[in-house]
Amino acid sequence: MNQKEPIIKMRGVCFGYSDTAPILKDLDFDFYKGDKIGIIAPNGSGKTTLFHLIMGLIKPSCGDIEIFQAPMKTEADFADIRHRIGLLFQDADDQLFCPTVLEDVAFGPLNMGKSRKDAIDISRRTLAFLGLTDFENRITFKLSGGEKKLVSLATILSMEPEVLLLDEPLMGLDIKTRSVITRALMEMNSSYIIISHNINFLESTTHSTLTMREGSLIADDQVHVHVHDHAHVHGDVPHHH
Amino acid sequence: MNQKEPIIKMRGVCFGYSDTAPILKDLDFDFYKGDKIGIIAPNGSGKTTLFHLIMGLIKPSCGDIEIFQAPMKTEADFADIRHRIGLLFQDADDQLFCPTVLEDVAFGPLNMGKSRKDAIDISRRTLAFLGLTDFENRITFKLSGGEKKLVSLATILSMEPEVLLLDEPLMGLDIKTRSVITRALMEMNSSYIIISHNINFLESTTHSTLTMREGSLIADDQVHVHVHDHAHVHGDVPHHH
Amino acid sequence: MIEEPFATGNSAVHNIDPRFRVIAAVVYSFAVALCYGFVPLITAFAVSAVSLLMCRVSLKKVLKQLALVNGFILLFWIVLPLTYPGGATYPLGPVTIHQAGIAFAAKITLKSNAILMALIAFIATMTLATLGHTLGRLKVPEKLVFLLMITYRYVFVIAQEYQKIIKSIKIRGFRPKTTLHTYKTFAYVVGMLLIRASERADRVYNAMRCRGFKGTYYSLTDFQADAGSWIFLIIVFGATTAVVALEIFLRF
Amino acid sequence: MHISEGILSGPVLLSGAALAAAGTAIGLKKLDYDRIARTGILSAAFFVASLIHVPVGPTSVHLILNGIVGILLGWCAFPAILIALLLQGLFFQFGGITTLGVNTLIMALPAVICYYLFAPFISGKKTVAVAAAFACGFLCVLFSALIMAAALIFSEENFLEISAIVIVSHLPIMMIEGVITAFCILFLKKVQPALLSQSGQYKNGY
Repeated sequence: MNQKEPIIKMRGVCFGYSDTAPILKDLDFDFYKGDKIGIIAPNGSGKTTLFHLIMGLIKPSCGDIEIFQAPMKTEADFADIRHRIGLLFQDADDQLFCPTVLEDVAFGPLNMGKSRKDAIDISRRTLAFLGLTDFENRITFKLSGGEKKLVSLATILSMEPEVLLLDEPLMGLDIKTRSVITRALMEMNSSYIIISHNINFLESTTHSTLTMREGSLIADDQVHVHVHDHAHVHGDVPHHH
Repeated sequence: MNQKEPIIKMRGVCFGYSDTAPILKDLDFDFYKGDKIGIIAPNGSGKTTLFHLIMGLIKPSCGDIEIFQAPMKTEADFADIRHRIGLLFQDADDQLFCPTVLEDVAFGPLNMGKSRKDAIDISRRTLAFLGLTDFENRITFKLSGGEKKLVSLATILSMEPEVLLLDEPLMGLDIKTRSVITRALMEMNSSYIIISHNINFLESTTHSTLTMREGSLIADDQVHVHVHDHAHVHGDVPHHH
Repeated sequence: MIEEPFATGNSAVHNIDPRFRVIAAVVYSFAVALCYGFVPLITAFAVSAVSLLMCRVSLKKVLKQLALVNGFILLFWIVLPLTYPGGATYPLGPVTIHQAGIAFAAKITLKSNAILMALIAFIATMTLATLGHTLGRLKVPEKLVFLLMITYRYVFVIAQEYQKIIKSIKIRGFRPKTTLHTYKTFAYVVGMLLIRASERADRVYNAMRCRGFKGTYYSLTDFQADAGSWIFLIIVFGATTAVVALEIFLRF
Repeated sequence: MHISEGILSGPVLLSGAALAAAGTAIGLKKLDYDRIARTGILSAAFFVASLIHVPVGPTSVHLILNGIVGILLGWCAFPAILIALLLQGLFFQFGGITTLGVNTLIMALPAVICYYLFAPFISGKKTVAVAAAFACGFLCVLFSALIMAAALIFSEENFLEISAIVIVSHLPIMMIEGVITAFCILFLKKVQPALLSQSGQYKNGY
């Protein structure tokens, strides 16, 4: 594969439920192998929509999407590439639909045609990588919020995707789970796009940050030169300014 | 009523789902009429739990709660005072359940025994106060995030509560909605407690700030001398550090 | 609000192969359901009670559940003695009590509780996830098993959403009464739950598609029957045969 | 609403099981794989909603909602209700091994009948839809009570009085179910009409 060709290429992509207020408008985007990109933008600006377009869960009202150098037009086009891109949903309860953890993590590999044994092996390895050894027989709904998030991530990683799309991966999590996710991302050396409001997290995991304005992605190099200088008693408390 | 008596008084209150890791422990708290208090503390430290205890949505495992000078023991005790305290949930989706905005806003007044006409009148006034004139026949479920938040606030304000409990009222909102909420709080001159991570917001709306440590509320005067000095392009984007 | 109070435990019964437990429960329950004699029903009641004791579950919870379930049976105790003719009669004020009616109500009570205790002992001692896997292994249609698994998985998520809506109507001063306003409010709560469920269904379906769902649901759980499981099955079948024999030869 | 274990006769239990199996088979046939998640999650919502207790004078009753189940799921009401009863049996030990078939029939057959009778009117004008929804909720419970009564009488002729009590005691429930179904359908029509239009015969896609 030509390393210089983007693996995700979007040209003039629009999306909206009504013509008067499109969510995405004339969006261009190139994503190359090895890229680690953060997106920081207000709620409702179309970040999640962007991920769903890449996965083919919704179809653009105009524009072209090319993924792994193949034009994506039909459901069948997307079905062919979906297992190569891992989307982590905002709500882990949407992602974990099996009653037990092992079945959930093995679901992707089994759908990809792996044998039962291989699927179970890779699932166990993935769970171990995320510090979830012994979780395989746990009942999904009884997990804590943080555990659910990690298992969701395991269901994606077990498919060994080439690109990860992470939608607010740290939201609502405790510090321990946050650090497991951050560490996992740093160790894997994968290509990914992360939607987050957490600047520190994006700084430590991504190379560049984009923002969204008027339905388009715009580069935002300034975010990393961000002067950060304030002192107060809440060093350990996340806060906005 | 004696102005010197607290309207919310908590003594030695504990709460937890398990004995080993209590969420609140031996918490004392006095809230007087006219107080405007901010609470800033990490996720999972028990702020929302505190609000739910005051509303009687959960019951303390030990300690005493007195509200409006009456001891709160049973569900019936709390049911009697609930309409005098307005709790704004973190997630507006949890607060709204009627098909149209007007029905949702009028629900509280109707439960308080107001006539249909009076309930509708007060609901319209409340909507107008929040800049939501013309919203009354909108389908609640289809509103944007910011609009839902404002309507949630309207469903509380229409009951004309004596105290407001606001749980992360600005989280995830766009600038316009933020400023409507900030303005409303400043104009109303009500008593309230606000949970927020947003220091600027607490500075402009509250008189004092508390934090939570080891399951207890502690005063925190230093937070307002907080040095705040950073510049970047994301002035309009909510973010954590 | 929803829990499986007896599902976890470490008794001899909990460790028996779930397939054997399901088969035993079905065969035994139907056999008891077809009995009408006092002797077989008392025997069955005893067998079920002993099985239940062997599960070492909280007897307080069991009795509470049985008390709730026997509510419908109470109706038979009130009506049958007055309307079921036969045997001796005892005048009671303006009405007559029939002995046969009392006997019949007693038999229904024995039978009902025997079957319920067997259900608790053999099936309520596994989670619904295990039951789903078991039914899959027992050749229940795959679609039905998949449906059971999804329903079970999301009952808890939706129950949480329900609790949140209930909190919201509580804090706005709602108190249920026999009024149209109350019924309308509950109808809206139901409507909201359905809409949220529908939205969630869309998201879950998307998540399934993202993981390459092609219409197959895989179950990875294997069961192994050890000697204990076989002994259990033999004992239950033996007890069933005994109950049926008593019904045939000793019915009165 | 369901009949406890230990009351019905063998022939009634077996016929109930056979009819419920047939209904479930039809329902499963109409349920394609893409729709299982949706049907399961809606069943879960119905299950939770049926735990709601509404006051009736000094006492309270829990909701049944098989009218709305019918409108939303059509024939899939059979597998959905079968599973709901299994869940009930395990969560609350209401029983349901030998009576599972009969109880599924009691709840699901009226749901399917009401689907055919009323679903066409639900998508119509508001007044028509409200009237149809009320009738749907009301009649669905009436039909259920009638099947329940029939199951009792076929088991033992001396259950006549009890059957009469069963039907009469469900009269207030019929009213409540009618009212709640009407308001609920009105709610769905306003907020998410798509949920009602895709009922019964499942189409592909969402």
